[in-house]
Parts: sequence; structure tokens; C-alpha cells
Amino acid sequence: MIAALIGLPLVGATVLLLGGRRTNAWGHFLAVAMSAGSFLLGAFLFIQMVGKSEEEREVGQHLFDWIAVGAFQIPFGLHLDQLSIVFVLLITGVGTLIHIYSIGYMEHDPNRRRFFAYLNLFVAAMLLLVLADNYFLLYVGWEGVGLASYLLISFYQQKPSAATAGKKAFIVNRVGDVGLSLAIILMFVTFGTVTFEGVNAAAESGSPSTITWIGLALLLAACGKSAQFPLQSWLLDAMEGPTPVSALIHAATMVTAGVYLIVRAHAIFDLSETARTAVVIVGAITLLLGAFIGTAKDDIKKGLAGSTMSQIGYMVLAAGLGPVGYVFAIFHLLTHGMFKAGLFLGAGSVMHGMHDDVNMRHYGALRIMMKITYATFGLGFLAIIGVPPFAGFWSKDEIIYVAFSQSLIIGLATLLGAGVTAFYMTRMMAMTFFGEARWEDDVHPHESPAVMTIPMIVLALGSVFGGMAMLFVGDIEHWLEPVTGFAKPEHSVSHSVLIPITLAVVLGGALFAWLRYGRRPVPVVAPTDVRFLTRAARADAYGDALNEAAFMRPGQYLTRSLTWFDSKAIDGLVSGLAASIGGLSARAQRLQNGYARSYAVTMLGGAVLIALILLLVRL
Amino acid sequence: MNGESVVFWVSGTFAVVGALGMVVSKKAVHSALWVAFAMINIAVLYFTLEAPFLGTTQIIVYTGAVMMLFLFVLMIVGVDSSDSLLETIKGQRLLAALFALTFGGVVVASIASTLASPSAGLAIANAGYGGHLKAIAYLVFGQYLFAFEVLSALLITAALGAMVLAHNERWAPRKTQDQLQRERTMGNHVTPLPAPGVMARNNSVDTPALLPDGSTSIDSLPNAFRGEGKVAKPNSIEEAGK
Amino acid sequence: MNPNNYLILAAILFTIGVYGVLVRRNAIIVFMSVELMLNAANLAFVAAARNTGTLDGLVVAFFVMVVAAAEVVVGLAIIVTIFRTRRSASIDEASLMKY
Amino acid sequence: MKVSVEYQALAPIIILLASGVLSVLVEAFIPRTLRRPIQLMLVLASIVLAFAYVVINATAPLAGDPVTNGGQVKGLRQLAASGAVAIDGPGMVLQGIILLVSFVAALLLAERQIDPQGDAFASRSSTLPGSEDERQFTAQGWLQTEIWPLYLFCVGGMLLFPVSNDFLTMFVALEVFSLPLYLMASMARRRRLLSHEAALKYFILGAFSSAFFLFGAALIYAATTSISFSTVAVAMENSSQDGLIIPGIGMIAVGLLFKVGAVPFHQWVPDVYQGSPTPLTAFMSAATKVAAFGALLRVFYVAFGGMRWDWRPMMWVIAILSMVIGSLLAVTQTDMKRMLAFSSVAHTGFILLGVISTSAAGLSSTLFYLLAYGFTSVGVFAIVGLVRDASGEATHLSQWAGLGKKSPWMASIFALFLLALAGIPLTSGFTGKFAVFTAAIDGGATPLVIVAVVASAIAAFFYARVIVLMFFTEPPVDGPSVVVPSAFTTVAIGTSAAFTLLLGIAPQPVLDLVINAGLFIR
Repeated sequence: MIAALIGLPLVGATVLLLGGRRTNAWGHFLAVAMSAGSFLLGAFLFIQMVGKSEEEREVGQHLFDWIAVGAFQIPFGLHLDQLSIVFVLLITGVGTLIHIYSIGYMEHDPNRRRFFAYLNLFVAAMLLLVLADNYFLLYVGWEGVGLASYLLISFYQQKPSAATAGKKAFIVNRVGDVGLSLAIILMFVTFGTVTFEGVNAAAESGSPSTITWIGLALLLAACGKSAQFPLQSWLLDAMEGPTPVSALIHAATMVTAGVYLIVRAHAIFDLSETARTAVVIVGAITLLLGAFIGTAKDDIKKGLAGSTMSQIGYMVLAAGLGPVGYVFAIFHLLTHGMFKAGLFLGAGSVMHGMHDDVNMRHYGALRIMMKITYATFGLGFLAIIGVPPFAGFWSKDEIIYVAFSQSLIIGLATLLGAGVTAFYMTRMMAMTFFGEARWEDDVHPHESPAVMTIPMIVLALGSVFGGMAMLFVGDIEHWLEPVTGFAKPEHSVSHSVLIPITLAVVLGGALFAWLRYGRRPVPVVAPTDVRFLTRAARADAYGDALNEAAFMRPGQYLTRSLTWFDSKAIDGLVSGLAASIGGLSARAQRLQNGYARSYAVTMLGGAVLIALILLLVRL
Repeated sequence: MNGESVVFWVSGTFAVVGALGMVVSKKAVHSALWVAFAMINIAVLYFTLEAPFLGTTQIIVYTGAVMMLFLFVLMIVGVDSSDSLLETIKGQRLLAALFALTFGGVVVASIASTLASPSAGLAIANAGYGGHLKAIAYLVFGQYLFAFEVLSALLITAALGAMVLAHNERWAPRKTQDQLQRERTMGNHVTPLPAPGVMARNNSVDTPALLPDGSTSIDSLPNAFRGEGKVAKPNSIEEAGK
Repeated sequence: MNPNNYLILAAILFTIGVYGVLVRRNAIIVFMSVELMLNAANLAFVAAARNTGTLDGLVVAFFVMVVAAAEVVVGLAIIVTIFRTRRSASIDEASLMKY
Repeated sequence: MKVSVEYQALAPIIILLASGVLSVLVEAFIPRTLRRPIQLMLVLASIVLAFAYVVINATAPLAGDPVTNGGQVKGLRQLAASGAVAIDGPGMVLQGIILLVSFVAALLLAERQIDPQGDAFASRSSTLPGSEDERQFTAQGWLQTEIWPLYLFCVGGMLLFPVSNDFLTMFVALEVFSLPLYLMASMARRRRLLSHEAALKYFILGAFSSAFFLFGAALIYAATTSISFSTVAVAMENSSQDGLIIPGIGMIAVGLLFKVGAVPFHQWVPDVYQGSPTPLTAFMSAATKVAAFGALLRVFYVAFGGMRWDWRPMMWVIAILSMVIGSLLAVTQTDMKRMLAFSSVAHTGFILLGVISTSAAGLSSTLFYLLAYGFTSVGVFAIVGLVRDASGEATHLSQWAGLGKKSPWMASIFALFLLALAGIPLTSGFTGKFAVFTAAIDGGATPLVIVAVVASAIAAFFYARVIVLMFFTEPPVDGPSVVVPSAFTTVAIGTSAAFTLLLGIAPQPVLDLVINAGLFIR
């Protein structure tokens, strides 16, 4: 039953990939059907689970033994509990909506079948990731989503920037994967098992330093997948992929895998203060960093990408706070999944109407032409900045509340983040939907077809009611408690004090943005006399020329990174790494000069090396 | 200084001289002769090491067969061909000398630092089997029988390999005397085919003869050497002659 | 006399052989140098046999001679083949494949 | 003195070598047109028979002096041929792997449909490239059937190499499988200059390294009075002659590390892999590695087992160099065969992790890795041989662009092999890497494993690059195509792919097998 959740989209992907052109005509419907079938199955399992008592809710499905060597057992097993099921619903639910949306969005793309195959593949891999009952299988899913994401980012392969972006995502993610594989091997060696159950039970027995190392390795993995500082740089470039992909993978689901991993491995983090602190610091830095990036972007998708980083920063931070935060990390993850997917789809709809122009300076006054998009985007906007009673308010407010209970500085950081979020989201709203029209001459904005707007409407409804539904109807705190544990924060500030303050900060941010961008006319070309950051941002507008140059000189493409804040150092490190590996390789290649005698010299050198080492050891 | 020492120092020195001679000789044939010299001296050392059987085998197999094979191939390649000792790979000679000295130094120093127990001699071991030759025979056909048998595979491989790479079969039936006669009298070449350019400039049979106009005659070469672009151009032969 | 002197002599001959492989360009001479290395190893075996009073070293040396003969046949066949196509026995000219 | 030859224990080796002799006779007495089918039958039959004997030996009731392993050891465990050969669990597993891989590789060698002119070998190796003779022989469809006796001798030598129990037998086995390889490497049908060059380099450097091996053995013999591994191991424990033992170990290591292709003894690998006929490359990359690692394991576990604290640091350095340099150099390769060759160097480094563990787990994980890598490697080169244009194989990376669109099946299987080489889960490569890494951490080599994980990350990049190239690039206008092979190659690729998947998804039976193989006997 659980396996069928994964099986359906996997079958879809296989049929589409191997079916060839024969499936062009109906392939996308099959993909939607498989995804929807998976969702219905998930919903069925969910209802079944609700009907059970708390102890019986966790069910496993043992498929077969993968590796069993003496004491080392790696079952190939799936496992569905309260945490997995909410992810299943999010992935399949949002996934299905985005599948539907893509029918319209990709209508004219010659490679639509392949696109849907990859989407299905992604859904299958992501489901495997959250349904695995051990770290190994999780790793399989983890690699799977990485692969699907890589394939989808470089989907517009004819664009060099897309290819480069795919490569960058791949490299950065490999860094994270190194963390995960090390963590798994360490767990294996320390506990002799890698099942969640086994590790949770045995975690106490590990030495504190080992536990901390495992935790840090897991954090590295989470940083890679969830675009957290210092491995955040790939996410902005990943926006080269088709917009539905950005919505599904780079906003709602895959990038949250890091949060899932941390919450899933809570037994490790519960035991290591150091690892938890590291998680909180990473989360805090990323949430501010992402928000600031968002303020400087004219590209609507990149603005949203910065925002995604920032929101995931909130989740990671919450997850790092321990039992008081796990639940809210997941809660925010779920609400964010809905409203951010909605925002991205809205952005896609706007692009659809604007001839794929992503520059917000060319938008303006779109509320008149694209009423549905305006309405759904607006609801998502209200949700993300945290206006009550929209979804984001409930979850974000809880995180701010918990953060203040742990540390004043962390609390202030979350509060500041909320203000900045309000600022850039208002700026985005204002530049896109308000003001006067700044369209290019040949652009005729129009509303998207129903197949695209309906998913947007559904997600908008989620942005409005999702938070309340989960908090008051679903009682998410106690729903997840058996898996993650839950603790009420001890508090000096009460909700009644904090909520007005938060709202004031949010409104301040929004107002400031409105004054700057809503009331004043927005120049079509960003003014050149302003700060460095604007110049850098403007470079994105001439993406094509720059991308060309970037492709020629891979080392330079990162320098077009937007603000002084998007830590050039880190980006430079990644590209520098790639470049220096290439350079090193080219240099080492010189040794392979084709002369047998030269090879013999190398061998003799090796013999000398061996002899010297052997003698040194003897000394 | 006993007799053994004398032989060791003399023959040992000669062996090293022979080895060095091989490395520094410009002409390949000289190198081959130097190696043969070194090998004979090693054979002498075998005699002093109570291994007359091996000493004899060394002379028969190495200097007799192996080195002759080398010389034979050298004749094919051209006995005159002398090597330029100028190094063309950058840094090769320096690195080679450096590594070889370090390597040799480490190994020699390492051996020299080992405390040597007095030589046990082979008398007891030989006596156990009733004589030196018997002893070796017992070991070859006893304890090391399997390796010995497997060696035959090696020899077959070698023979087969040499044949595959060197022996050419016919792709057309052999011509009868009648055909040959007809070709000779009725074909384009009434006279015999020109001889290779062995006498002219070079001493290898793969050198084509030069025609009066300075071009080469493909007919002067055996079939096996008539590859595309493999035949030497007149210019290159002149250069080689200089 | 120190019985290890033979081993040292063998090591010296071996090193000279190694050096010959590294610096000579004529494939045949390179190959002769390898033969010299094998001879040096043989000398070491024979010397060690007497030092230790066992006969296995002699058998090894004997077998190595056979192996070396086979190796020479194959090696020279390859060298001759190359010579016939390239008209050169220089080992450096066989360097089309690199990097 | 009684000469003992345990025919049953030695049967696999004897069968192969005897068939080799028979095969030579076939060359001598059977008409040319009949040779190929007869030779092929002979080769396949003898490999199958030898494999059957390995299985029989491995499952036979206990005989001789058993090495107990939890009381579940079965099969022969004995010294054979007066102690010159050690037939034991790991030895038989290695023989089994070599035979399986050789069978698949033999199918590739037999392929005649890929190249319109015949198989992968020159019609007559003795003809000059480009000569009239060559044209005539090719036009008349001659085949160099002498490769089959060479192949049989080669496999026979490989079977002996990892089970030899003294330095003499090991040296002879080394030469027995090396000489045919040198010869076959020189016999490619196309690009014969490269093929000759590969043979020359392989031969010169191979002879160079085997001289090192031999001198090392002489020094060990001088120090321990014996060339038998069992005696050497005992004598080393209480020998005072470190001055001979240490250089001896080092020089033997040079000889064996050359054969496995470890840095800095790796430089022949790319050149030889590129220049040799591709089916032979497939065979070499898999079988040679298995045989050579088998011998390396035996020498360093049995003979030098007591000295492991001395040689492990050296192996550390070699392993790190192999992993890093292999992965690094593969990144900038533009030729498919060379890229795979460097990746094979990197894999040598990974396998060395298992050797370094010097434990039962290290041994069994190395065996598993060898099996997994062997099949993947054969498969990957088999497919390389299929991509051709008018002038022969198209090995330049740029020519592989868009192959996924032209022949999605072949490209998908190739991608599977690449993923396995990269160590992605659910393929054999992952299970193998995991087993080896775990053994290494258990053996106290955690830093090495970290290097290995980083090297795999680099390696994943160039494997992924090929996948992207195949599936995401537009095919060039006049690019090569994937030739439809005959049943031989299809079966070979299918088998390799099946093993690659099977060892990834359900590795349990094979893991049980290698664990139950137990330890080397002394």
C-alpha cells in the first residue's frame, strides 16, 4: 500500500521516458493521473491513520532485506507515520496541482513529455525520501530528487545559463551529499544500524563527540539540499528551470528535505547542544541573508527564490531549537509549501502573460489585466508576510515566539526577518500589479487559461485557510508529538505582547516599501547612479549577453551575483573549486606526456616514495 | 683475500663496467655486446656461488640465445643506427639520475646495514639430494613442478606471439613456374626487379632503391614493406646519411 | 668477505638497468636494460641461495631465465612490428597517445 | 620425495591451459574457415567447465585442514601442487569472478557484426598498416584466430595468479597472463599505430615492473630463506634482517601496484586502454584488475600480514594518490576510453581501502567490489565499442552528444553503468563502495574514507557530464550511431547490466558468499 504511493509516479515516469514519441499525445495526462492517484492514496491513508489510536498510527512496510551482514542490517523498508503522512499530502497535493498547471504552462514546449516524466520521477523520489524507514533509503531518495532537480533545472538545455545552473546545483549539492554519506557511514559504524528506529534507540550510546560529528554532517547535508548558508548559492541560479519546477521543487518540496532530515534525526540533535547551536546559527544567517537578497532583485523569480531561502531559514532555525521548535518547523514548512507554490505559480502566470519577461521593472498595473493572478498572488502575499489570519501568520508567529523564548538575539533576528520579508514582498506586489504600465511595446498581458488559474486558486485557498485548519482542526502540535516530541516553551514574553510587535514590524516594512515603490514611479531601467547593488542587479536584465560570457568563462558567472550580501566569497568558492579542479587536472595532465620513459620515471619516483615511507615508518 | 673475493671484485667490477657500457654506448650493437660481457661476468659469479648449473645456463641462454636474438633484431633494424644521447624530454635525465641515485642509495644502504650471517653454503643442501644437479632436478620436477609446467604455456605463447606478429601468410595461391615465367617475359618488367637500396645509403632492407631521377622505386622493396606512406622519401634518406 | 656484497652488487646492477630504461631512447636498448634488471635479480637469488643454504633461489633463477627468454621473444616481436610501420625503433616516437 | 599434484583443486587452471594447447593445435591443423567457430566453442566450453570445477571445489565437503569460520565453511581449503598453490575460499571466489568476467569478455571478443570488416582484431597482425597485403587479407575476410589460444593462456594465468602461494609461481603466472595481453593489445583492426604503441608501452613498463617484483622477491628470500608465503610470514616475525625485508616489500609492492594500476604506477593505463582493441580493454580493465588485486591481497595478507603496521602507511599514500589523481585527471579527458581509464585508476584507490583494512571485512568487501566493478567495467567498454562512425569507433566525448535521442536503450544502460561507477545507490557500485568504506572505517582509516567520499564526489561530476551529454545535447549532424550488435555483445551487455542492478538491489547472496569465503590459508 505504501509502496504504491511511490510506485504510481515511478510507473508514470518509466512509461513516459521509455515510451518515446508514442506517448506524446497523452503523456501529460498520464503523469497527472499518476500524481493524483498517489495523492488520493495518500489521503486515504491519512484518513485511515486519523481513525486509529495514537499508538497504532505508525505503520511500516518491509519490502525485503537489502543488505544483511552479520549485525549490520539494512532493510529495504518503508514507514509511514504522522510526520511522513503530512509530507506525502504536501508533495502529492501540491505536486498534482503543479502537474495540472504545467499542462497549460508547457503547452507549447516540444519536450513536454520529458518534462512530465521528470516531474513524476521527482515526485516518486521525494516520496521515497520521506517514506524510507532508514537513512540509506532516504539517501536513495535524496540522490533521486537531486537527479530530478538537476534534470529539470537544465531542462531548457539550449540556454547555456540553464546548463551552467544545473551544473552549479549539482556541484553544490554534491558537497551536501558528502555530509550525508559521511553521516550515514558514521552512524553505521557507531550504532551498527541505520534504521530510524535503531538509531533513535541507540543514539544515547554514542559518544558525545561522535554524535556531534554526525549532527554536523547531517547539517551539511541539509545545507546543501535546502540552500542554507553557506551552500545557498545554487538556488538562485536554479530559477533557470521552468517556473512550475521552481514552484514544486525549489519552493515547496525538495528544498525542505533538509528540514525533514533534521527533524527526522531529532534523536541525534537532541543529544548534541553543539550541533543544535550550529543549526540555529545557520538558520538565522540564512533567513536574514535570503530576505536581503529578496529586496534587491528585479527578477521576480529570483526575488521569490531569495524569499524561499529566507523562509527555509526560519524552518531550520526552528528545527535547531529542539523539541520546542520541531513541530513549528514542520508547520511552517507546510504553510510555506502552499503559499510559496501559489506565489511561484502566480509569477509563472505573470511571465506567461508577459512573454516570459521576468524583469519586474517591465511590469506594472497588471492587476487590471490579470485579475485572478492578482487575487491569488495577493492572498499568497498576505500569507507570507504574516497577516492574520492567513496561513503564514500562524506558523511564523509561532517560530518568532519560540525563538524569543530561547534567545533574545535569535528572536530579534526572526523579527527583523519578518520586517524585511514584508518589505520585499510589498515591493514585488507594487512593482508587478500596481503603478503604471511599463510594458515593452509588443507585450500584451492577458490572463492565463483555466488549467493554470485553477491550481492557483486552490493554493490561494490553502494560503488563507491552511494555517487555521492545521492549527485548530488538525491540532498539528499533538499530531506530530509522537514522532518529534513537543515541549511548551517557557516564556518571558507572552503571545499577546509579541503579536502586536510583530505586526507592527511587518506593517512598517510593508509601508516603507509601498512608499518607495507603490507611490513613486518605478524607472524602467534601474538608475545607474545608485549603489553598487543596483548595478549588479541590473546586470540580470541583460541576462543573455552576460550568460554567454559566463559560459565562456565559468569562473566569472558568479560575479554577476546580485548584492553585496550574496556573499561573493561563498559563490567564488564554489566556482573556484570547480575551476581549480579543472586547472589542477589540466596541470596534472601534463605529466601524462605520452613518453613511456617518462612513465618509467614516474614509476621509479613511486618506488622511491614507497621505499622512503616504509623506512620512515620503521624509524 | 681469498680466491672468491678476487673473483668477486674482478668479475663484479667487470659486470658493472659492462652495464655502464650498455647505458653509455651510442651504438645499439655496442650496447648489446656490453650487456653480453656483463652477463658472462655474472655467469662467472654464479660459478663462485656454487651454482655451476646456473652459470652454464646463463651463458647458454643469455649470452648464447637471448643476446643473439637481440643482435639479430638489431640487424633488422639497422646495425648502424646510432642513438643520439641528447635528451629530448625536459627534465628526464635529471629526474632519472636523481631517482635512480636515491633508489639505488636507499636499497644499497639498506642491504649494507643488515647484519650478514656467514654464508651457509650449499654443500649440505646439495648433499640432501645427492648432488647439485640432482638437487635442482628434484626441485624443478618436484616442489616447483606446477610452475615448471605452466612455464610451457609461456613458451607456447611466445612462439605463437612471434609468429602472429611476424609470419605472413599468403592471400593468393603461390604462383607456378609457368606464371612466373609469363610475368617475367610478358609483363612490364623484363629485367629483374631493382634491388633494395641496401648498398646505396643504408644497410636495412626496408630502404628503397633510388631511381636516376632521385625518386624511390617501390618495386625494390619486399611486399611486406610496401605500406602506405611507410616508404622512406629520398630526402629523409639523404638526411639520415649525413 | 661479507656475503651481502653480492646483494649489493646486484642492487647496483639493477639500478644501472633502471637508469638505462629511463635514459635510452632505442627500444631495443631499453629492453636490454630490463634484461639486465632481471639478471641482477637472478644474481640476488643465487647469492641468497648460498647465503641461506637453500636451493629454491637457484630454481627461481633458472625459471627466470626461461621466462626472460619468452619475454624477449614477445618483446622483440612487438618492437620489430613497430619498426616496420614507423621505420624507427625509438621508444619516444611511440607517443601519439597522451594527456 | 613424493610429487603431489591435486588435480581436482587445480582443475580450473589446468583446464584453461590445456585448452590453450588444444587451441594451438586447432590453429595448426584445422582449415582456416572452420577455426573461428571451433575456437569459440573451445573457449566458452573450457571457461564453463572451469567455472563448474570452481563451484564443485567451493561446495565440496571439507577436506584437508579447514580454516574454521563460524563452523559454516564448505569446500576445499588446501595447499596444492606441493604447496605452490593455495586453493582457499577467497582464492576460489577470485577464480570464479575471473571466469565469469572472462566469459562475458569472450563474447565481446567474438563479436563480428559491429565492424563491417570483421572482429576487433586485425585480419593479419603481421601485415603493415595500410599495405596492399592488409587490404587483401581484410577483403578476403581473414580473421586472426590466434587470439583464442592467447586468450586461454591469459585466463589460465589469471586463474593461477591470485592462488599462487610462492613468489616463483606468482611470477610465472604474472608473465603467463601478461605476455598474451601485450600481444593482443597490439592487434587492433583499426588505428593500428595506436594499438602498436599501446602494446609497446604496456610491454616495456610491464617488464620494468615485473623486474622490480622479482628483485623484491629475491630480497625477501634472502631475508627469510624461503619463497613460500607461508614460510615467509613465519620467518618475517622473527627476522632481524629488516634491511632486506623493507626494500623487498617495497619492490614487490611496485610490481603488484603496477598491475592494478595505482598512482604513481598508473600512467600506462589510459594509453593502453585507449590503444587496445575495445573488447580487450573491457577484458583487461575487469579481469586484470581482479587477478592483480587477488595477488596483492594474498601477498600482503598472507606473506606480509605480520608487517601490516609497516606497509599500511605506504598503502594509505598510494590509495589517496590513486583516488585523487584518478578522479582529477578524468575530469578533463575528452576521449571516452581515456576517461574510463582514469576512472579505473580512481577505483583502484577505492579498492585499496579494502586492502588497507587488513581484516576479514576488508577482504570480503574487496572481493565484492571486484565482482561489482568487473561487470560494470566490462559492460561500459562493451558499449563504448558500439558507438561508431565510418572510420571506426567514435570515442571522442563530443561525438557522444545526443546519443540518448538516437538510441535511448543503449544510452540508458550506459547511464546505468556510469551511475554504478559513480556509486549511486541501488547499483552495484554503491554497495561495493559502502562495504569497502565501512571496512576501512572499522580498520581505523577514517581520514582515508573522507578523502574517498570527496573523490567520489568529484568523480560523480564527470560521470554525470557524460549522461548530460548523451541526453541533453543535440546530436551533431553527421555524428556516429550506435551499431546494432549480434547476440554475443547483446548477451554480454545484458549480463553486465543485470549484475550491476542485481548487486545494487539485492546484494545479499553475494555478500554472504564473499563473507563465507573466509580467510586466506597459509
